[in-house]
Amino acid sequence: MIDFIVTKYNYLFYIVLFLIGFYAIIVKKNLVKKVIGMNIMQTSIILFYVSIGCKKDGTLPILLDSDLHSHAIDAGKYLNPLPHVLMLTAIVVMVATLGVALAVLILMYKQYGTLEEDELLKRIK
Amino acid sequence: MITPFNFIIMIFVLICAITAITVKDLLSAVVILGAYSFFMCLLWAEMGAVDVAFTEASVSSGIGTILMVVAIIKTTRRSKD
Amino acid sequence: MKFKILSLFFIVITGIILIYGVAGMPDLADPDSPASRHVSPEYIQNTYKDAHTPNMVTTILADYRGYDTLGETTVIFTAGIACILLLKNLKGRKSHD
Amino acid sequence: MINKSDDIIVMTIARLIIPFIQLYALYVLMHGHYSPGGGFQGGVILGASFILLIITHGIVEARKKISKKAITLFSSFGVFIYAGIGALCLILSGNYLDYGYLSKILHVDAAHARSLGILGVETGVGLAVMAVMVSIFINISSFGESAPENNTDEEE
Amino acid sequence: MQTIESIIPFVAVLIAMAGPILIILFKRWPNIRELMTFMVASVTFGLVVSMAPSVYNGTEITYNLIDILPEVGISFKVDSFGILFALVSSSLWIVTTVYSIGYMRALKEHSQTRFFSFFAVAISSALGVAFSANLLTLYMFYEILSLSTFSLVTHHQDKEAHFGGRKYLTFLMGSSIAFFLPAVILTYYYTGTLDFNRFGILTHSIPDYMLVVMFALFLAGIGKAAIMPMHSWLPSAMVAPTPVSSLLHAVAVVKVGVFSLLRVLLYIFGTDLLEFMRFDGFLVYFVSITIIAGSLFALKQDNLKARLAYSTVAQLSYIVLAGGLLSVSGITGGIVHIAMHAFGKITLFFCAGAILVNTGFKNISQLKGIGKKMPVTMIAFFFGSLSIIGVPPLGGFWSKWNLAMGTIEYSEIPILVVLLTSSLLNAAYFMPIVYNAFFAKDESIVYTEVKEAPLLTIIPPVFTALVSIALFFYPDIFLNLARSAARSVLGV
Amino acid sequence: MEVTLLIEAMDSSFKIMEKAKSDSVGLLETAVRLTSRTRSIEEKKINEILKGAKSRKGKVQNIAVSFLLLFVFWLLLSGKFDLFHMTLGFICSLLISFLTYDLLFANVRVGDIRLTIFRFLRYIPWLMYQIITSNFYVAKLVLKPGMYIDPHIVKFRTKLESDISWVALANSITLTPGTITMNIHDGEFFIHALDRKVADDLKSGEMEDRIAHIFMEADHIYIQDVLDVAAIFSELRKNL
Amino acid sequence: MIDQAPVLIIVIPLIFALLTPVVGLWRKSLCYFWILTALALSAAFSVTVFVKVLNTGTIHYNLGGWTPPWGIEYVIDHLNALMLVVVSAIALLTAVYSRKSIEKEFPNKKTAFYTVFLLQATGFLGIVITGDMFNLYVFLEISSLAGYALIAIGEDGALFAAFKYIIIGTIGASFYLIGVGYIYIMTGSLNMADIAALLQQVNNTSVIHIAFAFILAGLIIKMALFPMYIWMPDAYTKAPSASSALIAPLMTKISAYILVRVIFTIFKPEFITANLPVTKIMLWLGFAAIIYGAIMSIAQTDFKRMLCFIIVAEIGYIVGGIGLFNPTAIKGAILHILNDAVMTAGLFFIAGIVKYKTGFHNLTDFKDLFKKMPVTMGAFVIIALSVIGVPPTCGFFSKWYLIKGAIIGNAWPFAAALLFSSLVNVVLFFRIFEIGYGFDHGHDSGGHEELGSGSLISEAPATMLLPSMLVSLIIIFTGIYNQTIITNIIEHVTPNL
Repeated sequence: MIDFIVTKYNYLFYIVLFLIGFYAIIVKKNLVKKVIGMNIMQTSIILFYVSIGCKKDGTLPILLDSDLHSHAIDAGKYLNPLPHVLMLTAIVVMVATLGVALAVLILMYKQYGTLEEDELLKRIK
Repeated sequence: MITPFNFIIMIFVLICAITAITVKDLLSAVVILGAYSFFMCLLWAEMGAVDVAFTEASVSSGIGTILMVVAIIKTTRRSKD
Repeated sequence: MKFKILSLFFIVITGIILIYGVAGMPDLADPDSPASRHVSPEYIQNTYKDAHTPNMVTTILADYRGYDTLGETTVIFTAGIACILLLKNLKGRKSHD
Repeated sequence: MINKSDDIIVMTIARLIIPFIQLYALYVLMHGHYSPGGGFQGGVILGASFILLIITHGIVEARKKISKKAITLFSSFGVFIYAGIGALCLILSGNYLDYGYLSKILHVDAAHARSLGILGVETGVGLAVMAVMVSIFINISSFGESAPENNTDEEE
Repeated sequence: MQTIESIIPFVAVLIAMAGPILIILFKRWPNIRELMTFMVASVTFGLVVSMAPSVYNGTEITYNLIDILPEVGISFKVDSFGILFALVSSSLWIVTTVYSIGYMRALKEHSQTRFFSFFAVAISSALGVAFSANLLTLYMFYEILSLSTFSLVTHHQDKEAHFGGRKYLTFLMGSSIAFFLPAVILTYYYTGTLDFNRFGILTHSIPDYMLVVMFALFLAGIGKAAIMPMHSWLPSAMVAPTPVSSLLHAVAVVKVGVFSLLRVLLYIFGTDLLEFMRFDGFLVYFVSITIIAGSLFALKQDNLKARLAYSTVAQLSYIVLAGGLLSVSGITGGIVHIAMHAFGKITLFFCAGAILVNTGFKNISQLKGIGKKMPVTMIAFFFGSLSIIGVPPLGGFWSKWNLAMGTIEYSEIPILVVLLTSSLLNAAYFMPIVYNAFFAKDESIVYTEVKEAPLLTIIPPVFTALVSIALFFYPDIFLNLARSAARSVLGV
Repeated sequence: MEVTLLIEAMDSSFKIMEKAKSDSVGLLETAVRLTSRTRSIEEKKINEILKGAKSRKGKVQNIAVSFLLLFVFWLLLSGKFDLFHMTLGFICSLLISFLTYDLLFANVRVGDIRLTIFRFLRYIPWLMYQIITSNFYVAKLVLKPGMYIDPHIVKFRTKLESDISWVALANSITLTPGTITMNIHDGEFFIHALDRKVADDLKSGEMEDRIAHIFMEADHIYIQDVLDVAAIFSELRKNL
Repeated sequence: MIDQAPVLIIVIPLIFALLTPVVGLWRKSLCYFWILTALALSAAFSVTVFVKVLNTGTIHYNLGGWTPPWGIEYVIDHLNALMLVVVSAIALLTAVYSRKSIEKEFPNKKTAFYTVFLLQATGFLGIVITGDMFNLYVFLEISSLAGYALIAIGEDGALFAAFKYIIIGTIGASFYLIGVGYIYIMTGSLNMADIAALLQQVNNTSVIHIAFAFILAGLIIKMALFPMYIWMPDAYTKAPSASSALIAPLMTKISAYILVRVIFTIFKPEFITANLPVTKIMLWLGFAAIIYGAIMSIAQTDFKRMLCFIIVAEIGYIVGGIGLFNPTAIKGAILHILNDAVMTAGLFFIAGIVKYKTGFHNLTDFKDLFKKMPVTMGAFVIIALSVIGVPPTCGFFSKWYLIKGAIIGNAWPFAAALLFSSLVNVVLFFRIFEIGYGFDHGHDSGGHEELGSGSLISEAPATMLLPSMLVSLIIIFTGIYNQTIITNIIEHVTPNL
């Protein structure tokens, strides 16, 4: 059990964060809170991916000067860069979604004067 | 191989996340979310994902927080939960 | 309240499923995991040869997987236009406050 | 809509620091090859500098630096630079986004051409991200109030 | 048996289907429009007739338009059974067209263009059913028929039409989707084909329970055949204008129903299987309930069209008997009843319509003494009812005769009793009308200014009545066609 | 040998200074007159800039100076000195300076920039010293048993005129422990002070004077200049 | 140029979309023709690629010239090619259709609307064409974001619907992303073909099971399958007609397409049958969706809302068909993806026309429309018949294969559900026909109008009418030529089970 936690603590941590975000999305009635939960959830997934990229004794995924012209670069020396790349995309997607969500939120507030889900439902009816 | 630094940041991240969804004042929640993002980006930087950390620092805890703050200023700070 | 308990239950189930998945994964930072073995070594070895760029993330981002990045930029563009679409010319809308 | 800040300290500091932020943004954008950074980060920082300008100096002042039309054009042409470079490779008989074929017009070897292609692409991304971030911010912040320049255009 | 490939069956269906285009095109000029209808009907009839001789001589005409499922296509096959039905429906279309022109104009009905368009579509799908070479094509035209007649049934667009149409559609679409379609799919699943074969395509290898299920599904699914539990749409559909009712009850809809049912029974199940599974016995007894009950219901009706409708319910089951009396005479009788009943019943409906046009009366009790004012109509009515009853100098006799022979050949004597009883009942509900029309006198009803109906509504019933008589003396065309169908099915 | 020469030179200069000191009133008057004239010219210039009717020369100068600043900044950041990256830096700096020259030099008297920077650098050690001393003072204040603090808000009108000097002053005040600038409103500073003494220190205006000195603002700074120089030389003389 | 056709399908609309705001700055009215050009070109290239695939088999296209596991590749097999044609054709038709409704609903937002519209289409095409798991996510997000915006500008209540959609859509996308991550951690690859090969070794690990489950969950959310449909009815009902005509047919169907792709290309069928009770679950989910969708659609009084519940049921067809897991049913399911896209598009076109003409889209607004707009309603009848499943229309044949597949798989409840849904559709549409037919309950019909009926006719504008008619023609032709489609295209993608 301890071994499980120690060898995979990052993955477990991501799950905890994911669930926190998920909880906020489902349970919270305030729409901004939902957006916050969404943000936390997406960040947790990014954490998961970044954890995939980890490598023992690996260094940053930027070539050292010593390796620039060598033909056989030891791949084990560097972190796996691919998840990082993917997560750049995910972050951008995150902020784009945030932008649209906020735009919708503001419009909704102008129209109905509240951001609480239950009140909103009442006013839409 | 839980490094202490890693662990400390994780605790901060966790605290920020929980606070951000429990605080009733939305402005505080959003600012705490910014802090959450920042700690998160520290964590990533510590894990070697500098590019991601950089992006997160600028995008999520920068622009994202600004946008949310503006949105909250434009709407309301109060929330029931 | 019932809803809250139900959703908590649901969330816990999700968590258990996720943890079950984690159990089968290679250890954290394992240099022999498939993710570090299969595709990424070639990126690391070829990045300078192919594009004269030491930062692998940049090479992959803009070259090897440049199409993803194009899509990503389009996502941002979409978000921008979407905001314009949503928030422009709101004379018709009535406001409550 | 955001009015001019009434705090002289913030205004002045922003005024002094914005050029350096912008230069830093460009630096981040251009040096993505060697250090962390690239189009997104650079673009976002650049956008943030403009957002800072808007927050401190008000939108009217900021419009002088970056008008509505400019935002639209930048966000369009930013992505267009990216897609256009890809299409250029297509015209140069390569596959889409195969920057190696840019060597035909740049007169350098393929690896350098790729490097330059990446730079061009990152520039496009930076421009687009900057413009879009500013545009989202302006849209959200100036929501529901009459725009300062009604006369310029009805739509965009 | 010879087979020739020819596009004519498809063209016949297509021309009828394309009729609405012409009709809509000329909708501003009623005369040209109706001329068009008439022409389309004539051309179609001509095409059908052109095929008749070769089919009569034992040739089959096939045409495969396109494959739409593996081994199944939209394909046409004209055999003796099909051509019989096609001849009946296409010839009666012309007659009905003439009649509708008179009827619709006399009553100044609205939306006549729509009426004629859908009429053409309905007949063309009836032809399609007649010519279809497989179950899928048949199903397709069957559905098109249901849909196109919906508009005809609800032509008046009033409350009554609304509910009548709803009932009509519920029964027909509902049964065809809920029962017919799965039965078709099951057939396809077990055999891999849907082509009609004169020995049937279902075999003993299929589990028995499944055969029973399929039999039940087909029986229930072909709601147009109006076998007893599924009959109640038919009287409700009486709200339609009379030409439509005549179409429904004499030509297109119900005949398509029984035709499809016979097709399925004889060409999908096959006589062997029917016999082996003892479906035949079940069928005849099941159907005889409808025969008796339908006639009894008819006795009760006061509305003339309703009485005719219930009569139809009963008569249809005669035809279905062919699927149970698996002998040459039985099958011949059933098949030939399609034609005989069509001519007889359409006469009756035409007359009912003529009365309605002329007097506005719908009920039998109002008809006392009308024979004096409208003698031609009522005489035609008389002959029509005689044909339905099956009295010798009329065509109806031959079908009843053959059926009766069939019961004897197949040693189902109880059915003979049923047939005779039913004939008596037929007489019981038709003859009083005729009697009252000519001999009874009701002081309360005074027919002022009633003369004969408009010419265009008189000629058709007279014509069909004459045809009914002619069919007694020259039944060979239909009888031989039916007999050859029966022989090929039975393999003798 | 050289030392004696230097001393002689100093001596002569000191004599001049002595003379000036003795003749101070007249000198001061001249200085004031002089500065006020130059200042009025400068103010006109600023007004013109603020009005938007910028003179071409000022614009070019602004761009040039900001370009230089930015380019140096670029070089510091980049650390790559090959042609390609220098070109990139050149282009970027030029772009930014075109875009923001009016931000960086909005209210600065053009032409005095080098002196300003020099003086500003000289100001920093003093500020550091101030910070350290007041640190100790505040620490003492806080750690003494019993609450001796006497928080109150000081309001004063500054004689500084440009926004940048206000900001410098405000930030200096804030940096010094015990005092915080709360707001600046039309040249009025609202400052929260922890103690009467701190407030008095603030009111003595030394910090303000020094900042005015940096940015060459109020009239008396030139006197202060002269006094400074005199003090330096007298020190020198004493030592030699 | 023909070698580059695959990429042009995406790039042309993308570049055109980017430049739409610029065109809009210059001339607002040109935007319409601008996006029309883009979509027409894209459709033309789709057809080119389609023909090429039919002739030569699967096309691979390496973006950036990098070979697959390292770069992103397009894989265009028969299914892809077909979907490309369908998506681009529907997008083109909807674009043609959108003109008048946009002018009526938000005349001052044309430029932005058309930009987002085109981006939405691009996103759809990008999803369909790609052969890379992560690239799929990116394009999924493009289309989702565009969809959020397109829905949010609708009528009253659209904002909340859009917000719900944002939240749930993000959850779906996140689930998908987690699934991809789990696959990546076990295989180290993102390319679909590569993953498919590598998965053989790690098939039995819990990670892969969870990955599959999460991808499935994400897709289920995106395609609005029964328990997760809650975002859908509101969103599509409140959206403006042009948006709903684009999103409603395509978003759900494309998710279904991804499902097919995930199950048959990435995780091989052996994995599905060997390890998890997935097929059973899918079958019963499909069953529940059909029953629920059918029942709920009867209860609706709003036409668009009713259509949404029909979509719920139709998605049930597709998922249940895949869940039956025999070639016939899968053929039917894939055919139904195609058919349903066309049918739903047609139905939403009609809804838009009704909204354009009457301002609302309740069922009662159909009153007397048969008389007023005979051509439109003719098209509507054909589309409705296809939904019901009447032979010469395409809806019949997919249903045919599905029912046959259900019989083969001995899934009698599913077959019954399919028939039940058909019956319900009969009720639904004939209810509308009755309303449109204009039964007069008050007084007996006299000869009140006959020849002068021409003055009553007020057809929809040509730009709206033409696409609807085309859709109805397509429905009939796909129905008649469905055998061609199946033998030439769908047979190639149906796995041998």
